Amino acid sequence: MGSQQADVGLKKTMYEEMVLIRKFEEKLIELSQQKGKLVGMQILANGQEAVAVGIVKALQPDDVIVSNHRSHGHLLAKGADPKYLMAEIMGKATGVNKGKSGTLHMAVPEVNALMTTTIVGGGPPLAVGAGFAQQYRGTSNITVVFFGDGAAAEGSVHEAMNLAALWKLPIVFVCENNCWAGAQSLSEHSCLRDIAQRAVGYGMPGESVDGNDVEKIYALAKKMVLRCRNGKGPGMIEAKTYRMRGHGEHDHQHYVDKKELEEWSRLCPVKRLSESMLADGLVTEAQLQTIDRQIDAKVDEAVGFATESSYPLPEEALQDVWVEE
Amino acid sequence: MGSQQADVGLKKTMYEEMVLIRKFEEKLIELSQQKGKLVGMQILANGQEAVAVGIVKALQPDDVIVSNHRSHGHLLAKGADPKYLMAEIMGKATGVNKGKSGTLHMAVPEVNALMTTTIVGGGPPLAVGAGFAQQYRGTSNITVVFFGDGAAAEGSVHEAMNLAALWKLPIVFVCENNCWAGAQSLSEHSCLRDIAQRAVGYGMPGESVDGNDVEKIYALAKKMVLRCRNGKGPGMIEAKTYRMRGHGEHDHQHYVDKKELEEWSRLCPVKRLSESMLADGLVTEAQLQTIDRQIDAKVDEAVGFATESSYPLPEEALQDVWVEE
Amino acid sequence: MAVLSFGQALKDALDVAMSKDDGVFIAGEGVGVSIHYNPNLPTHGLLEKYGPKRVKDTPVSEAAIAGLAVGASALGLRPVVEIMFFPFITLATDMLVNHAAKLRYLSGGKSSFPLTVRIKAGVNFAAGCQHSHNLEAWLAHSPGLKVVFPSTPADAKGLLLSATFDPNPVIVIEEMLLYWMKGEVPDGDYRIPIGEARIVIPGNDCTVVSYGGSVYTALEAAKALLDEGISAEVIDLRSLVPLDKVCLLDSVRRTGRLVVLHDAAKFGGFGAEISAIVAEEAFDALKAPIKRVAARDIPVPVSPPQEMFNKPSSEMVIAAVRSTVGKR
Amino acid sequence: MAVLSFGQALKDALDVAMSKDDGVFIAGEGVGVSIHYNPNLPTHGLLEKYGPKRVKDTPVSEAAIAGLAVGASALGLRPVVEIMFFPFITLATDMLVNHAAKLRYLSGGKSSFPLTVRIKAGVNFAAGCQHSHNLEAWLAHSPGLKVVFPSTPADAKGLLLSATFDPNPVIVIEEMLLYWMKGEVPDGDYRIPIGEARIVIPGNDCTVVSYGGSVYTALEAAKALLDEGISAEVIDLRSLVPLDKVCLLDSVRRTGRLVVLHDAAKFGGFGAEISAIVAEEAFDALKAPIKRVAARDIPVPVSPPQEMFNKPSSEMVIAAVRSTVGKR
Ligand SMILES: Cc1ncc(C[n+]2csc(CCOP(=O)(O)OP(=O)(O)O)c2C)c(N)n1
Ligand SMILES: Cc1ncc(C[n+]2csc(CCOP(=O)(O)OP(=O)(O)O)c2C)c(N)n1
Ligand SMILES: [Mg+2]
Ligand SMILES: [Mg+2]
Repeated sequence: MGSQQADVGLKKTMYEEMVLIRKFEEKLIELSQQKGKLVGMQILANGQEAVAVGIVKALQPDDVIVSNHRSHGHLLAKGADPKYLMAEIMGKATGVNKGKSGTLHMAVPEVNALMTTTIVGGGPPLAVGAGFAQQYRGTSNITVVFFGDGAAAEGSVHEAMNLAALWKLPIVFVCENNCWAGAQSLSEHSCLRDIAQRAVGYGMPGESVDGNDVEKIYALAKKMVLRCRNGKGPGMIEAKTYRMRGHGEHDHQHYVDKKELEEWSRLCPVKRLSESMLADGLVTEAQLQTIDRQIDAKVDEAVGFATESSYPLPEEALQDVWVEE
Repeated sequence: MGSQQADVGLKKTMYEEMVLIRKFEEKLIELSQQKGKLVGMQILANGQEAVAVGIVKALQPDDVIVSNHRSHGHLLAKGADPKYLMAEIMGKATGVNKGKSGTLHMAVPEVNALMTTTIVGGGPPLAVGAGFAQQYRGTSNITVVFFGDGAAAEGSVHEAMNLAALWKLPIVFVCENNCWAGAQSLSEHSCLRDIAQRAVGYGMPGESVDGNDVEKIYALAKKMVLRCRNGKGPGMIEAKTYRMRGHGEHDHQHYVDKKELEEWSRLCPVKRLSESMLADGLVTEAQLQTIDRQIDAKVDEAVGFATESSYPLPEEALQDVWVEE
Repeated sequence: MAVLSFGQALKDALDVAMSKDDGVFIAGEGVGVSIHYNPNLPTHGLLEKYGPKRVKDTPVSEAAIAGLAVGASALGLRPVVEIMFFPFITLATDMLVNHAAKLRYLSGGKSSFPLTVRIKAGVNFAAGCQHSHNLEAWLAHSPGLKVVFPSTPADAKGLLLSATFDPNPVIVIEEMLLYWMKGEVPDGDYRIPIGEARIVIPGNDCTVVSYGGSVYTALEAAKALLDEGISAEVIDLRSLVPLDKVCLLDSVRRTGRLVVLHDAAKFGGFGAEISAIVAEEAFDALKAPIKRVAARDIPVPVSPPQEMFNKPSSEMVIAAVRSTVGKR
Repeated sequence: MAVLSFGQALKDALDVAMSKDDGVFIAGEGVGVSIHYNPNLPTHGLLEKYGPKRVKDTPVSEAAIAGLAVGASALGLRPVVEIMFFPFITLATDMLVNHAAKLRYLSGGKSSFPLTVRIKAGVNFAAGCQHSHNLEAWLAHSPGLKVVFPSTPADAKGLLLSATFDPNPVIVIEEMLLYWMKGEVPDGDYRIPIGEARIVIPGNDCTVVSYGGSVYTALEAAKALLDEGISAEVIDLRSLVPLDKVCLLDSVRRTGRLVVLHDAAKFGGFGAEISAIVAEEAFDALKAPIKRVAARDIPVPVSPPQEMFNKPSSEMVIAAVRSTVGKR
């Protein structure tokens, strides 16, 4: 298989994954309008799919990711089974975390997404620990941690970056700058416009990239990951992207300029990839439709599985606090 | 009075203040060898006197300083009375804080040193509040916060700098980089050598300066303070200096290269100022000796006052928790 | 007297405080512009009314938010800052416990810190244990902090106003799930002294002590108990620090029995302090074991049946009261 | 069996753990090179023995230190990290309480976090309230954390070794002022089960419950009381979470009286939990009010007479026990 063919294959896979994330979350939008279906607020990565896919594609299966409240994309890209995620989001016993987590902090150790936290800024210190363990054990694995532009203001992120740089830990810090932290725009919560500039203060490389261009993200991630894997220490990627939905499905974005939404919707990462593949003749419309149908089926299967699953027993809430010896 | 004369006057004052700090703390060294005289560990600014004096001289009396565990120099430079400081260090009722603080967190509201904290990194968020109040009230006052190279690793410092820069608060962040954080040298605890480089990540000006040259510090402080006073937002000064004593008088610096100590003792800020004043013919040896004697008397007076003062009553420990209405 | 929701009553308090004293400002994540556009939220509309100088949306920086309050109060302002959800207080405890609570003491009574921290609490809103973790016991065990935890719109207003004008640091814990509950609220600068409990229902057979949202669990239980002839006295503490020991001890001396209730985990919870005070100071009046009804000693789970299981119910209170009065 | 100081016993535990399992590493501010060059400090000499790969001096970054432990333990290492002084734990509570304690639960039991946090505690070393503030009550009220607080060199070793090899997060609180105290310490991989209290002195008239450094205050009191014919049973809890309720309740059922003692502030302190458990579960055995002896509800002052005044004394324990047995 020539490298060009590999490239085509990769693009298709990335496309499929992005569509899966998109459709999985569109289903959540739909379900969140039906009372009692989902549990808790739904914080969606709609518009940010390229970041999750572009970054994770540059990883090996045994590399670790640390995710945050906006995790569906990260987890699906890393290979989590949509059935168990959907069941978790519904609070079912079959959920990936038995219903104890719900949407906000799903951990999927099966795909080395061992720790997900909804504490904004909580991920980077955890990543320090994971990266330290990888270095300590002498493996060539690395850790990627996803956090937002808002999280960049948390002290924990600073402590983590300083320590990671000092100890040359194999960590790629991925800041998904989606222009918003809750209802605060970047300029309202950060003294910087380019979060990647922070990297200078840690003596680590930091680069910004178009976060809606999966190919560019993938290329940059490859570079940073390789550097990291080779023991050169951490690096930072700022993916400039946009949060197309509110912060939770009850958030109707009253504070967002509709024009801004329109502009960014034109930059939709899924559409951009499909259009570029069509333009380059890598896929046909028909093939894209097939992918769509396949993914629809996958999502429907997940919803079916989750819906039919039962809730955990109340008393089972007492389990899983401790490892019992 | 011509500006040159003013300059001479300023230099002499700065010299006197540096000598006061030096001698005040040398007395603490002496007293700490006598059992039961002082309370707690003595963390001294020996070798760092130029920073306190050079910075504070650029301030107005109603500007605020926020100090840390190494506060004696800052407070004396700001005009605190050595008598009450000495009494506090001895835990006496006449101490500036009635013996409740001891050496580590003396606050002297009388000279606008309202908050001193021994929580490493605790100062900068407090300074954010002080600077905010100054801005809110529309005064032209500013706040200076002193912290160490070690403190620069704390998350709180990051949060404070980001917020100060975002809101253009009138704060000068003064990092006293004295090459050590406890028993860890700079290269062991920081991924950077020049802490001032961090300023970039907050879009604020940051400059390093020879921390043992009081004139240079004063000049830089003047510049930063003016900028700040004019509403241009915060700035950062890194004063590169050296901690000549251990971290506490029980610390015998077993981890310090004696050559390093020797080199820095040649750079003694007090000696450098006196030698330059002598060389420029601004003072005579005799005048310097007079200053020495005057300061000795002042320190002795402080020790006398503190020694003769009594301890507070045990039950008075219950006071001062609350403002009673 | 207007009928306001709990959230509106809090907003009314902020509004009164801000119009009365221009040293009052509010700050926090989304206190100006929020993802929730809802008039029942305590800061809704204040940005429009008082402008961005006094209504400060902050970065996601809990330590800096708390530090802002400490430093600004030292210079004489009256900050009212918000911590979005209770577990995030962990990120601010250094500033609150080591600084707000201690700096006055360390100054020998020279500095003062008239700040207020509003914390949104709640254990049952399907967000899981990193959003739901009531930690009032921590703050109550931090000398130098006052702590209030109101249960009605009127108390919410009265305590928040008292907190704002108190010369000391005060933590105001807001039960989010009550934001929508309505009640009569006195107009204007209405204050309730910090440190006074309230007997919600008088009774003779057993004292039930509670605060915040769990007061309603207690009331539900008391109502049901009355039907079976058991008269429970329900006390709403309102303030945890300082605590109204007089009200507590008087009641237990009358009823001889005590059940303590809260939504936080049982082990090491604030209910232990209530129990311990009574076991020390009203022991002779006690006719039965002191019962505590509280959440399980687990992180708050998300799945609906488990979340429900975790939160103490009126049935649990009923059973506890019954057992103290010797009925099964 | 060697005679070691408390600090040496802790070091011995670390040494045994590190030589036994190469997944054990230690990290913290000055755990390798310290400003104190003293063989009685728990990490003294370990850098020389195990090298900088396994003995990690960190920047002054408590949140990152705790995060390092959480993340590394998730990948199977056994971190033992140090928080230099108890009040600094405030800077690490998010990582410990919201992460170490909860992430396993949130994973539905899939991840685990075998980490240990050593905290240096002590209320009487003249450093003031930002260095002295015992907060074991906070950690004990954080479901998902185990908490131990040893009082003897042997227990210190045994509990630290158990903590290190426990598959759950364990907080080990070290009373610094005991570092120099000597005692017999079993050799090798000596472990004490977490969750077992110890009766230090058996007695019949009153149970005195304590832990950490205050055990010695209790012993002093018990000795003096014996002279006046009062036989106090002194219990050293050793573990706060899980708590040895059996030992506690058995004792109170025998003696009918309880005095609880700790060096932390009284209001909301861990003593309240002990009292509340007994008032709930051994009420019928109680012959007298439960007394708590603890520090004042103030920040710890520096001035020597005040610092002394603040710390609970054996005289206070004696008075409390006397009053429970009906003597003045
Ligand atoms: C410590 C903490 N503070 C506040 C919150 C509430 N919160 C949840 S998401 C969010 C905004 C985060 O913005 P960003 O980091 O940019 O991530 P995004 O949601 O945009 O992906 C906030 C403030 C939280 N979960 N944790
Ligand atoms: C939060 C916190 N962590 C740790 C300490 C213990 N400690 C006191 S001073 C110090 C070193 C600080 O170094 P630096 O900031 O460079 O200040 P310096 O002492 O050199 O002036 C440490 C770790 C503390 N006081 N507070
Ligand atoms: Mg964002
Ligand atoms: Mg330093």
